[in-house]
Amino acid sequence: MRIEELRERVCAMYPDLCPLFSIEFGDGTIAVPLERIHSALADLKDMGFDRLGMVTAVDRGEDFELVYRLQSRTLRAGMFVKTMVPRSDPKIPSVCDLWPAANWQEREVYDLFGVVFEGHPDLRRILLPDDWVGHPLRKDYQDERIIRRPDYI
Amino acid sequence: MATEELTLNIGPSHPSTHGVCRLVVRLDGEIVTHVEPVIGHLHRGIEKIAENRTYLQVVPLTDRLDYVGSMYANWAYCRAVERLAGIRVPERAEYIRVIVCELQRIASHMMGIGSSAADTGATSAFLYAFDQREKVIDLFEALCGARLTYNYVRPGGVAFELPDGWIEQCRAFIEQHPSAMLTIDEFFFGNAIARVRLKGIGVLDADTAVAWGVSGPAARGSGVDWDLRRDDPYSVYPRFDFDVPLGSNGDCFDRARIRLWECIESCRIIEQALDQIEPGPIMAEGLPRLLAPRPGDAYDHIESARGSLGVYVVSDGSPRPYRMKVRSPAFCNLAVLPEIAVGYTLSDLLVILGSLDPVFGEVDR
Amino acid sequence: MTSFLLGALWGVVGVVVIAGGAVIGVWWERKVAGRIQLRYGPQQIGPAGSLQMLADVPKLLFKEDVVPSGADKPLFKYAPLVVFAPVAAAIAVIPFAKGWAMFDTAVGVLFFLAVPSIEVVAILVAAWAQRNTYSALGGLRAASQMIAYEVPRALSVAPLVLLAGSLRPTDLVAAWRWWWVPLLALAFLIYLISSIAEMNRGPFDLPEAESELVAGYFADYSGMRWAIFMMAEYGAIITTSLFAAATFLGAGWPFDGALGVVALIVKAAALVTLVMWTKWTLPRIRQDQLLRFCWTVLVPAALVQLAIVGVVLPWL
Amino acid sequence: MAAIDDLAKLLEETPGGGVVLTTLDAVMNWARGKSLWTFPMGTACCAMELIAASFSRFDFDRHGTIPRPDPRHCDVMVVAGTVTRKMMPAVKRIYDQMPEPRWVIAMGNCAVSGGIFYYDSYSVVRGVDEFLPVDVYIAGCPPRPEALQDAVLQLRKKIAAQSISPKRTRAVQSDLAMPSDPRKGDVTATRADAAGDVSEVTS
Repeated sequence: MRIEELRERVCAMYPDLCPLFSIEFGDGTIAVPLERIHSALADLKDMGFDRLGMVTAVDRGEDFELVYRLQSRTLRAGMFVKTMVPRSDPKIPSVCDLWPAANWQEREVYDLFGVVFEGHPDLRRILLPDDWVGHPLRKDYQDERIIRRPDYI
Repeated sequence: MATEELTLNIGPSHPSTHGVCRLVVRLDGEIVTHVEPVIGHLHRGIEKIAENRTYLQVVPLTDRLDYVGSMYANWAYCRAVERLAGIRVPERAEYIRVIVCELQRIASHMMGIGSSAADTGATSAFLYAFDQREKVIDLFEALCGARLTYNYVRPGGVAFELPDGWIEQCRAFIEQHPSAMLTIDEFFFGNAIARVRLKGIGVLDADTAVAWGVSGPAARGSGVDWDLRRDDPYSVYPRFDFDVPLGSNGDCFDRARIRLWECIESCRIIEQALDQIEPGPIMAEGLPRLLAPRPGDAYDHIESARGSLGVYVVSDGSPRPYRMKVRSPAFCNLAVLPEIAVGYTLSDLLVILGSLDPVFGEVDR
Repeated sequence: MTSFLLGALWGVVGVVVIAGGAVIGVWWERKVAGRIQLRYGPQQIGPAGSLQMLADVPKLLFKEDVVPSGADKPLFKYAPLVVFAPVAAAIAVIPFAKGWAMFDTAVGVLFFLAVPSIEVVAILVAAWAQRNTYSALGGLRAASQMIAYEVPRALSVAPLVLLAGSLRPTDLVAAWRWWWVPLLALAFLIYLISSIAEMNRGPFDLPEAESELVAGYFADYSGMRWAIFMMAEYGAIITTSLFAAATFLGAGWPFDGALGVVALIVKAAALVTLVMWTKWTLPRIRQDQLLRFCWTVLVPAALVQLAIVGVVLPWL
Repeated sequence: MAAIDDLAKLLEETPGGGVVLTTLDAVMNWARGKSLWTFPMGTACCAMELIAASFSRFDFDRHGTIPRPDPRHCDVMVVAGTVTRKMMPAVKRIYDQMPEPRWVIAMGNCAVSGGIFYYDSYSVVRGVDEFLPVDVYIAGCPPRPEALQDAVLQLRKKIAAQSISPKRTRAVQSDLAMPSDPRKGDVTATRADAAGDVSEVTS
């Protein structure tokens, strides 16, 4: 399915979010407000996006940008769903109930960014040891064990 | 009969965890009642390191992700960067990428089949498979000088031109490879003990596979007809004629044997690519010495030997990626292990783990 | 007194033969495995690496003797000896030539079947004494498997006893005729399979399965104590093969005297090679399948063979 | 280790025992060098080359070097690959499980120094010599199996200069100025805070 077609279908479903649907670098992206993220993802799943490709986060300073990559076998398309989570209170509903695949992915985001997924069945650190302090992929992560690379360029 | 459960810790260094995975297993007799994979023993923070490297300097890091199939991570990363920076890759480079990645698929699957064999105790079959892998590695060594970490696919093309005589060497390899595969098929998959060890073990049904995001041979063994080379075609794959082998039962036997057929299909693709390849440049022209794409984010995925390997790159306009995330298929495939291993015996558990073919460089990143 | 001294002498000879055979066996296994796996195996010491064990044995002898702190120390220390002794004892009744065995007794066949079974006790003790989950699992596997396979093993030897009309191994050799081989082919096969399972060799090496239990029942043994386990394993292969060569394959046939002993050893060596070949070719079977195979295939087949011999016997 | 220690002590105390001790040393060092069983502590990429080393093409069994999955049966631990902070206790523990005499080969840049992950990584231990006494270092990312072969030969040379008597080992090693294990004495002391020390020194 082409991206434009996808945009039409998404716009038909969410007329108010249509302006937030952007096409960049050949991929469709919809930015959803935090409070509607779970219902939007559930609707998209019903639309045919049966695979949750990945869940990740990007540290955007004041906020964390949560990025969901959806993939559909029936529509033969992929798209992003993004939402902003405030850094001061990083809480977002878990989508484990929609795709079990989110289980480990959300644990990873929790581990590396400290975003808390509410309703997650087993939210623990996954990659780092349980007693690790801090969330290393945050831009402000401090660790005296890191040796900074001298800047050559 | 009610018996006390036994908690057994497997790993992180165990002969058949294929790396540094730890499994905390609860056993009732020899039956697994609960299994929890503990990963992260090889978490090296590649995603964080990438934030302090230039776009070109990240390529060697991606080699170390999936160390059984380094070319894939190279390629997936380069595709994401090319998408972000709007680079058009010359056709010859695309062909070379397809050829090396299909060779890499063979090399990687040899490891997958071999370790499935080793898990069931057929060490010799592992050595036969590895012999084929060594032949592929010879080809790579002729190409880029490295046996394992190639750093060959670069943003904009590939690093080196094919050396003289390489195409003939490659043809010689793909000519003997299918028959070698059939020998392994007969020797290992035809064996009665291997059949009873693998058939009906670790059954993963198609719906569970999709819901858990399982991809690659692990999903195709369950009959999930999903192969990015065909369903989300990239590079020059639409020009080739090839089949996607599918399993039906979703057990260890199907998962392992599909890899074998995929190798034979890969030979077909390589043969066609070698026929079609034409002289030309191997690197995009006019590339700046220091890539600094405009702000934005791009994701691209390819079908690696383990499934759909995606790389997500965020740029803030500086010469370094603002964020790089690898959607690693092995990570998602491994997550399904607790679902499919319960109810089988301890011996089966390790076979099931092996049939998912995780590579911990990629799982932990 | 003289008989006691003679017994002691034979005991020493038996142990030396088994230990020496085990040392050669380990080298031979590495060469056989290498041959199967497209490689060479040991090469550096002696012709074709045949003296490799000259390096391995002193090294193991002088390794640190680790006793885990949680282990049951006396049991841990003496279990290897108990593993080795019955295997070495079994060689006493093997008829090396017509009418000659170290210990030619009227119940030799029973002795040969019964004495090595003591090993299972030793293995269980060793596995339990280590206080290690892997070895405990391995020990339990070993116990169930070795006890189960006693049955087809004993049944497979029964037709021989019927045909010869005696339990004395030398009588078996004397009574042997070439047509026993086709008649007892099934029994021979059952004997081989159940012996392989009995001595925990691949494809039935579940108790020490490398890919599952790391090293199974000897996981925590190091140095010489572990070497004794290995020696017992190879000793079991050798005695089993010697016994099979002597009784099923007619000992020194077609030769007599010294040449006959050579023929026996060649036959036994061929069987040892077959056992190793099996291990390095086949995948490992699972525990439940192993036991099911024993009770549903091997035992009925052995009974069928016994019945055939019983039917044929009156016409002989 | 008890038997051999007693033997060494006895020989040292006996007049003329030194001759026997020297001969015994020669025999033992030869035997130990020719029969180096490896524990394949493969953690990352180098593990592939470690596997290749014992397989058909490179066949380490030719040198009497075979991989054993059980640390109790091994003489030399080949740490092949990156060791992270989460993995470090496991590696240390497996090393502790190996019986004396034991050696360590650090295979690959990650095991030597952290390699490509030296800078900017928050979880990588910068070299296994932070917590293990390494005998031979092999550079390369990853080193070829031939390099591992060379490491085994180098280790043989090093073993040839050892003695079953601890006193003599020290004397021999200081005479020959062999690259000896730098932190053998204070393994426990370095383990906990080594990581912090190194980063302070280098940064």
